[in-house]
Amino acid sequence: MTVNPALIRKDFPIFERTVREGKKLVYLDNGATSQKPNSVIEAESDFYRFKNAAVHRGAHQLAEEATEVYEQARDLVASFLGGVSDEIIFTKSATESLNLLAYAIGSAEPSNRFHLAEGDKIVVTEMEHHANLIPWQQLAKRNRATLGWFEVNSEGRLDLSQIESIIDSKTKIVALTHQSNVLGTVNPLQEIVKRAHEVGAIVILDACQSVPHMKINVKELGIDFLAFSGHKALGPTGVGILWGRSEMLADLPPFLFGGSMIETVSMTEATWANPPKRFEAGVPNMAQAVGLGAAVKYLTTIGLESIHDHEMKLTQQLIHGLQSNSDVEIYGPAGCDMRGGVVSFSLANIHPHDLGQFLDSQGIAVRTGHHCAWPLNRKLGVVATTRASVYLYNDSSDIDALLLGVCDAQRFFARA
Amino acid sequence: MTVNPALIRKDFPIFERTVREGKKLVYLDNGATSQKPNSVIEAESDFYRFKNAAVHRGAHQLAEEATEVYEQARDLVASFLGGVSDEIIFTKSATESLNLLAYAIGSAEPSNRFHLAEGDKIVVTEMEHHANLIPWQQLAKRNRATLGWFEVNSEGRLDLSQIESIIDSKTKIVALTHQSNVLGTVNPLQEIVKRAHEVGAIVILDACQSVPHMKINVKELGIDFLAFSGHKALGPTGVGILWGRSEMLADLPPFLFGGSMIETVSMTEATWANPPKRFEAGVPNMAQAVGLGAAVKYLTTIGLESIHDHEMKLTQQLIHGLQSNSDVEIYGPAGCDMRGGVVSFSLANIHPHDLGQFLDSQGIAVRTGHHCAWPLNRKLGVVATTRASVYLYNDSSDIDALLLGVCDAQRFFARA
Amino acid sequence: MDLSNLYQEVILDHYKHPEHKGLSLEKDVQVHHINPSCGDEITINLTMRDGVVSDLTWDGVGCSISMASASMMTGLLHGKNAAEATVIVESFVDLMHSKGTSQGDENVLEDAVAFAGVSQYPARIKCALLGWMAYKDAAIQVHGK
Amino acid sequence: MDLSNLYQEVILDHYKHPEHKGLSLEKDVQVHHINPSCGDEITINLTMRDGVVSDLTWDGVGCSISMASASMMTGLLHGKNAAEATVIVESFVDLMHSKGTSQGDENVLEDAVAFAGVSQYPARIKCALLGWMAYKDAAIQVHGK
Ligand SMILES: Cc1ncc(COP(=O)(O)O)c(C=O)c1O
Ligand SMILES: Cc1ncc(COP(=O)(O)O)c(C=O)c1O
Repeated sequence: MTVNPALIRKDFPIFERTVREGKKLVYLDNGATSQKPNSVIEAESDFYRFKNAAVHRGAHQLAEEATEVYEQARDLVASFLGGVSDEIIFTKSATESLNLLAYAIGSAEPSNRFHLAEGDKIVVTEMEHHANLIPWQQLAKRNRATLGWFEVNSEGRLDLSQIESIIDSKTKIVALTHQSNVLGTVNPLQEIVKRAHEVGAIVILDACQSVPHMKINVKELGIDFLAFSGHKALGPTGVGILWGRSEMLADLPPFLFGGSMIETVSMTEATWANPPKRFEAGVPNMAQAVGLGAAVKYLTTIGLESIHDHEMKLTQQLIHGLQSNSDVEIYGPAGCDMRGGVVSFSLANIHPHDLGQFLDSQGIAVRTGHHCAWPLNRKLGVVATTRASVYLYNDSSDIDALLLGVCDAQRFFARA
Repeated sequence: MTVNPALIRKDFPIFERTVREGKKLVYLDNGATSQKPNSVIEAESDFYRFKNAAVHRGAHQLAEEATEVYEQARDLVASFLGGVSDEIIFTKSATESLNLLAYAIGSAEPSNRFHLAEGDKIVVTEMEHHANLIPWQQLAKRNRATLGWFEVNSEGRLDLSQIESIIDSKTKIVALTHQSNVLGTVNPLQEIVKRAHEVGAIVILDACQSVPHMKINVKELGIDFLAFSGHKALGPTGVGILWGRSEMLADLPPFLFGGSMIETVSMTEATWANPPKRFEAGVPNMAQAVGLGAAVKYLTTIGLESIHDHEMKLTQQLIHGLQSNSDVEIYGPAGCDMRGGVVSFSLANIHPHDLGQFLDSQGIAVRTGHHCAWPLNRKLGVVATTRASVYLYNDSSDIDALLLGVCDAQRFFARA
Repeated sequence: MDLSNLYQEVILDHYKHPEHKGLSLEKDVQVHHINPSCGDEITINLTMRDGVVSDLTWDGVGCSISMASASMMTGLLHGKNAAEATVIVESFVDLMHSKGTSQGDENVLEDAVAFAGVSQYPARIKCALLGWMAYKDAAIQVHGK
Repeated sequence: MDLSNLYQEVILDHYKHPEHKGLSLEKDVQVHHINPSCGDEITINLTMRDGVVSDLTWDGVGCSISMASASMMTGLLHGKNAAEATVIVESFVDLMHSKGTSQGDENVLEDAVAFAGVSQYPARIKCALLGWMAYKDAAIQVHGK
C-alpha cells in the first residue's frame, strides 16, 4: 500500500487550521512531536466520557471496563513491538523510561544481575539525545562507574572501529539511539548487540525516532530494553513505553514506589509485585495509554513499511533540493541508506533561529537549536542547526514549500 | 453559593451512561479517582486539535501557542494553591511528585541543605498511602537514615503526644498526608509544622485527598512541599503537581534527566536549569497539564468552600445512616470536625469484596480493599474495608442508595 | 448478569461452613499466597503419599469467593494423584478465563462449576484462583523434593 | 504580523556590522550568559569609572536578534552612569514584555526601539534580552566589588 497524505490529513484535525494569517500549516517538526489523528484524540476523551475509573482497584463495572481497555492498550503495544504484554510498561515518556532503567539499575544490590559496581562501564554514543546521555552520565557518577562512548565520524555515523576496546569486559550497559534525532542516522545494531552480549552487557535502545517510523521487532533486534514516547508516534502526550525482555524485567528492581507495585507492605519493609505492575506505581496514565493503543492501531493499519517508504521519498526530495543550494550544509548521511526522515542543515550567514522564524512566517514549522544533543552539536562544530522531519501526513508540496522558503529567507536576510 | 449536584452532573458526560443493565451510576469511588467535566475533556482534546506542538522547543506558531496554554495552566494551578508559577512542577502523578522528592533529596550532596546523612531521621505517619510511605522507607534504607512515625489512635487520629521525641533534632523530613484516604481524618498541620521547623526539618504534604475537596493555601499552611494528583481533582489522568517553596526548589537537585532541564551538557558533565524546568525533563504531559488547568478553573468557579460544605453534608448523612445499622463498624472520626468525605466501614460477616460486588450490581461504585494503606489496615485489625467517598456531583439520593444497598446486601448474603 | 449467578448458594455455603480449613500439623510443603490488590491471604499444607494428595488443608482470610473456592478445591483434590489433580486445576483455570462462555465440566470439577459465573467478573477471577494457584505452587515444590 | 516588523533593517545591520564586539583586555568584571534552549552565548566585559560605564564590550554567537541587541545595548549604555543605565535596561525589558502593545520610548532606547516587534514572538524575547541580562548581572557584580 502506498501512503496517501491527502487522505491521511483528513484524519488529523490540526490540518484544518491555518497559521500566521491564513497560511497552510506545513508541519515539519515531527522529530519533536507528531500530530494526532481523531481516533487517538477520541480514544482518550472516550475513556473519560464512558469508562473512567481507577484500573486494577475497584470491583465495580467502571473499574472493570477501565482495566479492560487499559490492558488492551498494553496488548496492542506489545504486538506492535513484537513483544508480549507483560513486557510492556507504561511510563510518562521515553525520558522516564530511560531514567527508570538508570535508577533501577543503580539501586540493584550486589546479588542482582544488574548491579553496577565501581569501575564497571556504561557505553553510550556521541549522538545521544540528552535523555539517553545524562541519566547514564549521572548513574556513572553515583555508582563510580565509568562512561565510554562511540564517536561520530564525518559522515554522521558511529565509528565502530574501536568497538572491542569501547565495549570491553567491564561493560555492563550499552545505551544507544536507534536513529539520531539530529542526523537521521540509523545505527547498525547487529554488530553492537553482538559485541555487548559477548561481554555480558545489556543493550538499551532509545527508539524514540525509529518506532514511529519503521517496522520494529524487539525480538529480531536482539536488544534487552527499548524506550519510546507516545507523542512522537501519533499518540497522546504524557505516555511512553519501556519494553524489556521478561527475564530482564523479572530481576529489575523497582523505580517509583507507591500503590499497585507492591506485594506486601509494612512500615519498614516492602516487597514488590511482578512486572509490569512493579514498574507502574500509582493510578496510571490510563486515558493516555488507551490513546497510545489507538495510535499504534492507526500506524499498523497504514503499515509501517509504507510509512517508511513514503518518508524516505520525501527525505530524498528534501536532501536533493537542499544539495542544489550551495549555501546549505547538511549534517548526517547524504544517502538514504540506514537513515530516517530527519534532516538537519545550516545556511551560510543565517542563524537557524532566524531561518526558523522566517519559515514560520510562511507557515512552515521546523525545529531550530541543539535538539537536546549538545555534545553532538559541539562535535559538528555548530551551535545550532535547522531540522526538518517528515511523517506520514507530509507530501512533496511540503518539501517544495520548505525549499522555496529557504531561498526566500536568503533573499529576505540579504536585504539589509 | 450552594452546590447543585443536578446541574453539575450535566457537565459530566459519564453520568449519561448507566451501569449493570440500565442502573443509574452511583459513583462513590471519588477517593480513587474523580469523574471529568466536559471542559476538562475538551481542554485536553482541543490542545491536540488546535495547538499541538512541543513546548519551549520551537520558534513556530504552534510551539508558541502550545507553550502559552501550558504556562497558563501553570499559572492557574499556582493561583489555585496560593503559590507562584515557578513553584509549580508538572509531574505525572502525586506518586511521581513524592518519589521525585525522595530521589532528589537522596542524591543531595553533603553541602546541600537537603543532604540526608546516616542517622538522620524521616518521620511519616501510620496512616500514609503507600505513595507517601514506601519512597521514604526506601530512601531511609538507601541513605541509612532512620524512619519514625506517628501512630494512629482509636479515634483514627494521629497520636501527637510524643511529638517532641518523634520529631527530634535528627529529623530532616516530615512527610504526611493532609487527609487520610481511608479514615477521612484531616491532620492538624499547625502543631506538626511548628515542631518540624523548630528542628529544621522540612514538611512534605500529601494533599491528594485534600486539594480536590477543600480550599488550600500553601503559604497559610506553612509547609515546604505539596503533592497532589490531577485525576482526583476533576483533571486528566497522567498529570500531578509538585509544589515547593521557591527557596526550597532553588536548592533541590534534579530527579529525571533529559531534555529541557539542563543549562549546559557535555559527555561527562551537566548543569541544571532553574525550577520549574529543572524538574520537567523531556517533552511534558502538555495536554494533561492544560486539562488540569481547566479542572482547577472549574473547581474555583464552583468554589472549594461550597464543595466542602456540600460534601460534609453528604458525609454526615452517610455516617448517620451507617451508624443506625448495628452490623456496621466505621473506621475513622465519627464527627465531621477535621474530616473529609471519605468513609470506610466494615459489615459483620460480609467481606468488603462481596459487599462491593453486591453494591456494584445495584449500580453503586465503592472501593474495597486495603486502599494502598496496608500498615493502617493492620493497625485497624482488618484485611480490607469498604470505602465510600463523595464529591461535588453526588447528592443525598446517592447516599440513600448506598445505605439501602448495604441493607439489601445483608439480606442477600444471609440467604444461604 | 444476575448476581445470584455469581454467588451461588453452594458458594455461600462453603464460605460459611468451610471444609478442610485449619492447617494440619504434618505436611510436605506449606505455601502462602496473597492477593496484593485486596489483601486476601491463603496458606495451604500439602502432603503427597505415593503420588497421591493424601492431605490438603488450608487457612486464610478473604472474600466468599476466595474462601469458598479454597474450601471446594481441597475437597476436590483430596485423594487424587498428581496427574488427576493437574487436570482438575487446569480445568478450573480454563473455566475462570472463559469470560462466561463455559459452564465448566461437572465430571471434572463437580460442585466447583458453581464458580462459572466468576469468569464474567474480571476483578474476581483472582479471588477464585487464589487457593488453586497456591496448590499449583505446592505441587511443584513437592515434586522438586 | 509582518516579519519585517521583527527584522527591522537596523537590526540586520547591527547583526552584519556589530559594534563594540571583541572583548577589551581590561575589565572590572566579565559575565558569560547562555540561552540553554537554543545554545546562544554571550560574554561581556564591563568597566565602570566614577560610576560611569566607561568600557563595555562583548563577544558571542547567536541569532540576529541576540547579536544585534547586544551590539545596540553596548552602544547605548556606554558613557551612562549606573542609574541611567538601569533606566535604559528596565525600559528595554518592559518593552520586551509588552506583547506588542508598546512602541518603546525612543528618548530612552534610541535605535533599540526597533526591537519592539520581538515582543510579539514569545520564543524570541529571550534572544533579545540575552545581552541585557548579562549586563544586569555585570552591573550587580561591579557594584559588589
Ligand atoms: C492520600 C493519597 N496519597 C497518594 C495517592 C497516590 O496518588 P496517584 O496514584 O494518583 O499517584 C493517593 C491515591 O491513590 C492517595 O489517596
Ligand atoms: C532520540 C530521542 N530520545 C529521547 C527523546 C526524549 O523523548 P521525550 O521528550 O518524549 O521523553 C527524544 C525526543 O525528544 C528523542 O528524539
